[in-house]
Amino acid sequence: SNPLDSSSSQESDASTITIGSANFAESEILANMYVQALASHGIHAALKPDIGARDVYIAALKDGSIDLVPEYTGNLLQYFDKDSTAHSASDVYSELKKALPSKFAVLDQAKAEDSDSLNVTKSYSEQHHVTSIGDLSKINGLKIAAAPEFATRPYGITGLKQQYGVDATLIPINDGGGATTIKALLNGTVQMANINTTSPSIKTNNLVTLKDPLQMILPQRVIPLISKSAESDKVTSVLNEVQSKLTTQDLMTMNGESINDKESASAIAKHWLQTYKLV
Amino acid sequence: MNVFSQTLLWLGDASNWEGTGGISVRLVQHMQYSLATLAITCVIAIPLACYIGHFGRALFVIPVINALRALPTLGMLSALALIFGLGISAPMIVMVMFAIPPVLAATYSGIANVSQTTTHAMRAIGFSEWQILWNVELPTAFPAILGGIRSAFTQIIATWTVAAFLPVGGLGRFLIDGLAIRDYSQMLGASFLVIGLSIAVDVLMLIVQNTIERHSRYSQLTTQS
Amino acid sequence: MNWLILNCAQILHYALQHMLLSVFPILLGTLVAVPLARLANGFRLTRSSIYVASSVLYAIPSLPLLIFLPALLRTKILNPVNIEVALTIYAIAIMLTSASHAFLSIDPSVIHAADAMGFGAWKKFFQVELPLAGSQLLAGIRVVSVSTISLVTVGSLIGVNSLGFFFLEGYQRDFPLEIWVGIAATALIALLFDQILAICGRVLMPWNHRRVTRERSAA
Amino acid sequence: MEHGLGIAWKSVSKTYNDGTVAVNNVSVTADEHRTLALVGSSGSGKTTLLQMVNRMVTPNSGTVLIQGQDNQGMNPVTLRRSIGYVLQNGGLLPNKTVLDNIATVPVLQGTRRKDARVHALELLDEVGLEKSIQNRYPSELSGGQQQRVGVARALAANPEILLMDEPFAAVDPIVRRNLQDELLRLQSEIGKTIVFVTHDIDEAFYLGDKVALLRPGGTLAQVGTARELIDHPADSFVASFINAGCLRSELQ
Amino acid sequence: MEHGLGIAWKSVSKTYNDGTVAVNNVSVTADEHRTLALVGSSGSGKTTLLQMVNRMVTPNSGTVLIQGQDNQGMNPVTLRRSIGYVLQNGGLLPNKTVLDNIATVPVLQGTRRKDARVHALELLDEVGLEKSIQNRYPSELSGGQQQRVGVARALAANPEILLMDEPFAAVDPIVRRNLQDELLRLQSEIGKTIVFVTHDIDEAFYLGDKVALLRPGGTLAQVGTARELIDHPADSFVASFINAGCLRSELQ
Ligand SMILES: Nc1ncnc2c1ncn2[C@@H]1O[C@H](COP(=O)(O)OP(=O)(O)OP(=O)(O)O)[C@@H](O)[C@H]1O
Ligand SMILES: Nc1ncnc2c1ncn2[C@@H]1O[C@H](COP(=O)(O)OP(=O)(O)OP(=O)(O)O)[C@@H](O)[C@H]1O
Ligand SMILES: [Mg+2]
Ligand SMILES: [Mg+2]
Repeated sequence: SNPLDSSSSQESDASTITIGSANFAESEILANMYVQALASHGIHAALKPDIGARDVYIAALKDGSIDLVPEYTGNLLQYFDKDSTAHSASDVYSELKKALPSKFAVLDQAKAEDSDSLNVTKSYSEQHHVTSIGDLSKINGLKIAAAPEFATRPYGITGLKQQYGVDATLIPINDGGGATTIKALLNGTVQMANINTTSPSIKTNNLVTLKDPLQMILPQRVIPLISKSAESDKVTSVLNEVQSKLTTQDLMTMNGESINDKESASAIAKHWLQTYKLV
Repeated sequence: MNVFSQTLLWLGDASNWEGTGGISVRLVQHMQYSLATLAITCVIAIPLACYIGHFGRALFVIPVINALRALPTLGMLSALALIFGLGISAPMIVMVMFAIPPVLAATYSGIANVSQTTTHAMRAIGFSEWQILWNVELPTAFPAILGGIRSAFTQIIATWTVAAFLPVGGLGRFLIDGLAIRDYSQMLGASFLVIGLSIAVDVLMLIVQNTIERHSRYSQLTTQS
Repeated sequence: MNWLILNCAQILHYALQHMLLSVFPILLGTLVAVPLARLANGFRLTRSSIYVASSVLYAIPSLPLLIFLPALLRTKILNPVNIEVALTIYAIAIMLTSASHAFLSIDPSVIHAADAMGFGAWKKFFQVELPLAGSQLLAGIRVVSVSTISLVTVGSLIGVNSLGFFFLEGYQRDFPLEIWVGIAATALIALLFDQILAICGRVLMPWNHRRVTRERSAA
Repeated sequence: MEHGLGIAWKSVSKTYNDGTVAVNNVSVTADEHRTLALVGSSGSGKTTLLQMVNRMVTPNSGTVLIQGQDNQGMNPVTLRRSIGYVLQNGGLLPNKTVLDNIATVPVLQGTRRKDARVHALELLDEVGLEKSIQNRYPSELSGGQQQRVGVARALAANPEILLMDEPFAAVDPIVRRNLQDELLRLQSEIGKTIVFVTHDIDEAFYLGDKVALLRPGGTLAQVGTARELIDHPADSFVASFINAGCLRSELQ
Repeated sequence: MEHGLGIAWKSVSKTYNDGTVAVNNVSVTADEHRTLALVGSSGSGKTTLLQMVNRMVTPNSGTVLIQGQDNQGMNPVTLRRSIGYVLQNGGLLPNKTVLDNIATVPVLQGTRRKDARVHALELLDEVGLEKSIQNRYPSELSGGQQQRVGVARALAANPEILLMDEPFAAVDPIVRRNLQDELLRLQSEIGKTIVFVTHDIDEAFYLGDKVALLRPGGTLAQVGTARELIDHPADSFVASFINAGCLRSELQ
C-alpha cells in the first residue's frame, strides 16, 4: 500500500469505496463496520480513519478523497442548514435529506443514537441545583470542556447563549469527550463537559446529564453519508442492513470495549458483525 | 486569492484582538511560553554543555540528548498529557526537551572548539579549571552559544503551535481551533503572526548580537575571519 | 502487552506508511538544497540570504502549511503529496544552512590544489568539493532525517496517517501504552534511518573512517 | 641558457585587490633542466611569482614566457595539467588514495584509470615510497610520506616544468634532509625545469643551481649561484639574510 | 652549579596511557641563571620533559627538584603561576588585548589590574615592542610580535624560572634571528634559569649555555656545551644530528 498513490488509484478504481472516519473512537468503529460488511459482500472498501472534525471530512468527501463517512443526523442537519426547526428524529431525517448538497446522499438512519450531551458532576449538580441547561444561566465564569469546533456550533457556545442565555468559556480538548475531558471535569478545571451519550464514562463517573427542554441538541441517529458517485444498490442494501441492526446499547458496549478494554476498532467491529451474523 | 483578503480582514478586525481568546492575549501568551521554555532550556543546557565541553567528561550525554530529537513532538505531547493532565507542564517539558539539543550542541561545540593549545597554555601559566572556563572558553564560545539560542528560540516559537493540540493558549489555539472548523482566514492569519513573531525575534537577537559585536573589537575580529 | 500482539499488523502497516512518507522528503530536500547552497555560496548576497530564507521557511507552522498546500497545489486534502511537499520544504530549510556551512568549511588549500592541478568546474565539484563536504553534508542529512520522521506524525492531525495515528487514538482513549508504542516505533525508524545513513557515509567516504596511527617521521 | 627556453618572468608586477604589492617589477629566468630557488622572507612574493607560471595568478603588468611562449595565450586548465606543482604540506586530495592522488592529472588528461595507476605505482617507487602504502589515504601518511606523494603526483603527467612551493617546510629537519637529498638525486635523473620556493636560505643554496633572493615588498634583491651570493652579496640586506640562516658559522 | 639550585630532573620517565614512551630515564640539570637548551627531533620527549617542571606532566618515576625541593609537594596552580612559560606560537588568550595578556598572571596572583597594566607596559618596552600595540588583540599581531608578547607575559610575574617550548619555531628566519638575539640580550640583564626547547640544533647551540640532546624514544644522547658536542660527539647519532642542521658547511 503505497501512500503516495493511494488516493489516485481509488479515484480510477470505481469498484473500491473509501470510507473515512471522524477523529473519535466510535466513528472509527462504525467506519470499520461498514468496511468489513462491504468486504464480506465482495465490495472492496478502503479505510481512512481519524481524518478530523466534521468540516475536514466533509471537505474530503467533497473533493473525492473519501466516498462515505459515518454521520449523525442532527448535527449533520445543522451543519447544512443552521436555521432548521426540526426536532423529532423523523423530521430531522427528512429535513436532512432536503438540506444535503446535490452530490451527497444519506442511507437509512439507525435506531442507534449518540448525541452530544452536557454533563456536570453529581456534587456540582447538587451544590448549585443544576439539572437542566437553563439552570446554568445564573452561573458566572462557567467553563466547558469540548472539542474546538464546539465554539461555533448551534449546540455549542453560540446555541447556549442564544437559546438558554448561558455564558460559557470553551476549554478546547481534542479527545472527543475522552479521558482528559473527564479528568478536567472531575478536578474542577471545568464545570461542564460535552460528552457523547454513548460514552461509558458518564455512568462510570456518576455524571449528571443536563436536560435540554428547548431541544437545542437535536436527535443524533447514526447515518452513513455517501457521495452519490459511489452509491450503488449493493452498497445501499448492505449498509442499510447494518443500520437496521445497530442499537444505542450496541454503541455503548462498543465504546466500552474501545475505551476500557483498549480493543482495536476493527476487532470491535468484527465482533459486532459476527454477533448479528452479518459476516 | 479570496482567503488572503479574508485573512487581512480577520487580522484587521479589532474585535478579534480583544478578550480572553483574542489575538493580543494569545500573542502575549505565546511569547510567555516561548521565553519560559528558552529560559529553562538555557539553565539546563548551558551549564551541562560547559561541564562536558570543558572537562571532556560524560561525553555520552551528547548523543543521548541528540537522540531526543528522534522522539516525535506530537507523541510526546500526547503521552505526557496523559501523565501530567491538563495544564502547561506537559507541553512545557516537551518543548524544553526539543530546545535542549540545539543549545547544548552549540554551546558544547563552541567550548570544545576553543583551541587545545590555548586552554593548555592557560593551564600551564596557572589558571584553575574554572578560570579557564570563565575567562577563555565562555567568551570565545559566546557567539556560538548565541547562535544556538537564536535557532532554538525560533524553533520554540514555531513548535509551540503544535502544543495547542492540548488545551493550552498561545497562537497555536487559532490553528488547531481553526482546523476543526476549517476557518482558513483564522489559520492563515495566525500563521502570519507566528512567522512574523519568529522573524521579529530573530532580527531582534541579530541586533543584540551585532550590538555586542560592535562594542567589542574582539568579536569583530573573530566574525571577520 | 496483549494490545501489542493483537495490533501488530496495524503497527507494521503504519510503520511502513511512515517510512514511505519520510523517504521522499529526505531525498528530495537534500537533492534540492545541496546544489542550491553550493550555487548560493558563490556570491555574498545569495549566501547571506540562505540563512534568512531557511529561517523563514522553518518558522512556518506545519499545520496551516499542510492545510493550504491542497489549495496551492490543487491536490485533494487527504493526498499524501501535501505532506510530502510540506516536509520537503522543512528539509530544504534545514539542509540549506548546513550544506552552505559544509561547502564553506572545505579546506581552501585543497581547493587551491585542485585548481592548480587543472580541475574543471564540474569535475572539481564532483570529485573534490562534494566528497570533502561529504561528512558535514551527511551530518545535515541525518538531522533532516530525524526531524522529518518526527514531523510526519503531524500529518495525522489532518488525516494523513502514519504512526502518528496511535498518538491521537491513544490520547482519546487514555491509553498511554498505545502512544508509547507509537513513539518507540517512530524513534526506531529514526534510528534505523540514521544507521543506514551512517553506513552509507562509511561506505562512500572511507577516508574519514580509516585512521591508522600516523607514523611519526623519525627516520 | 638560450633565450626563450625554460621560464622567463619579464618585468612582472602584481598588486592584489586590497592594495598589497606582492611582486614589484621582477625579471628573472629559470633555465631549462635546472633548478631555480626562489628565496625570501614571509610575504616577499615568492608564491605569487611562482603561481604566475601556471596562471593561478595573473600579473598586473609584465609577461611570463614558457619555452619562449607568453603563457597568457594558453588555456589555463590545459596549462596547469601540463605543469607539475608541489604544494606546501602536499596539498593532496584527502578523499583519494595515494595511488589515485598520483594518477589525478593523467586521468584528467584522459588516460585510462587503470593505465594511470600502473604508472603511479612506478612513480611511488621512484620517489622512494613502499608500494604497500598505495591504498592509504593522505591522513594515514606521515608528513614526509605526504611530501613524497606530492612530488610523485607532480611528476605523473611527465611535465617539463616542476613548481615546488616550500614543499619541505612542514617536516622535521632529519626528514627534510632526506627529502632534499632525494630531490637532488631525482633531478639528476629526470632533469626537469624546477622552480623551488623556500624561505630557508640554506635549502636554497643546497638545491638551487641558481638562487633568486626576494626583498620584502616583492622586489628582486639578487640572482646568482650560491657561491656568487655568499662571496659577493649585492648589498647589506643580502648579506644579513644569508647570515641569519647561519648561526653555526658564528659559533665556529 | 651547586647541587640543589636550578632545576634537576632525577631519573625521570614518562609513559603515556596509550603506551607511548615519551621520556626514558633522563637525568639532567638546568643550572641557576643559565640557559639549558633541550634539543631533539619531533617526538623525542622535549615537551614532556619541560612540562614536568611545572607539573603539567607527572613523571611515572623519578623526581624533579626545583631549587632543591621536590615539586610533587607543591600546589600545581601556585607552582605554575610562579614559573614563566612561553609556548610555541605564543599561546596567548585570543580574547584579551596585548596588555591584559601580559598582566594575566599578576592579576591571577592578586595584583590590582591597574598596577599590573602599568608593569605590563614596561615589559612591552623591555621585549622590544612599541607601546602603540598595547590594545591590539593577538590575532592583530605578526608572529614575531606574538612571540615577544609571550615572553613578556612569562616575565610579568617576575619568575625565577622561564620555560620556553619552541618559542620561535613559527616565525621566519630573519625575525627568528632577531628574537634570538634579543633573548640573549635580555638574559644577560635578567639572568633567569631558562629551559629552552627547540628542534633546531643551531638554535640550541646559539642560545644554550648547555645543550641536552634527546634521542627518539626519549633517552638522553648527550649533555654538554656546544663546543663539547661539536668536537666530541658521544656517538654517531649525535654526530649526524649535528650535521643535518648544517647544509652550509657542506657548501663551504
Ligand atoms: N589573494 C591575496 N589577496 C591579497 N593579498 C595577498 C593574496 N595573496 C598574497 N597576498 C599578499 O601578498 C604578499 C605576498 O604574498 P606571497 O604569498 O606571494 O608571499 P610569500 O613570499 O609566498 O610568503 P610566505 O613565505 O608566507 O608563503 C603578502 O603580503 C600577502 O599577504
Ligand atoms: N598526551 C599524550 N598522550 C599520548 N602520547 C603523547 C602525549 N603527549 C605526547 N605524546 C607522545 O609522546 C612522545 C613525546 O612527545 P613530546 O611532545 O614530548 O615530544 P617533543 O619532543 O616535544 O616533539 P615535538 O618536537 O613534535 O613537539 C611523542 O611520541 C608523542 O606522540
Ligand atoms: Mg608562500
Ligand atoms: Mg614539543
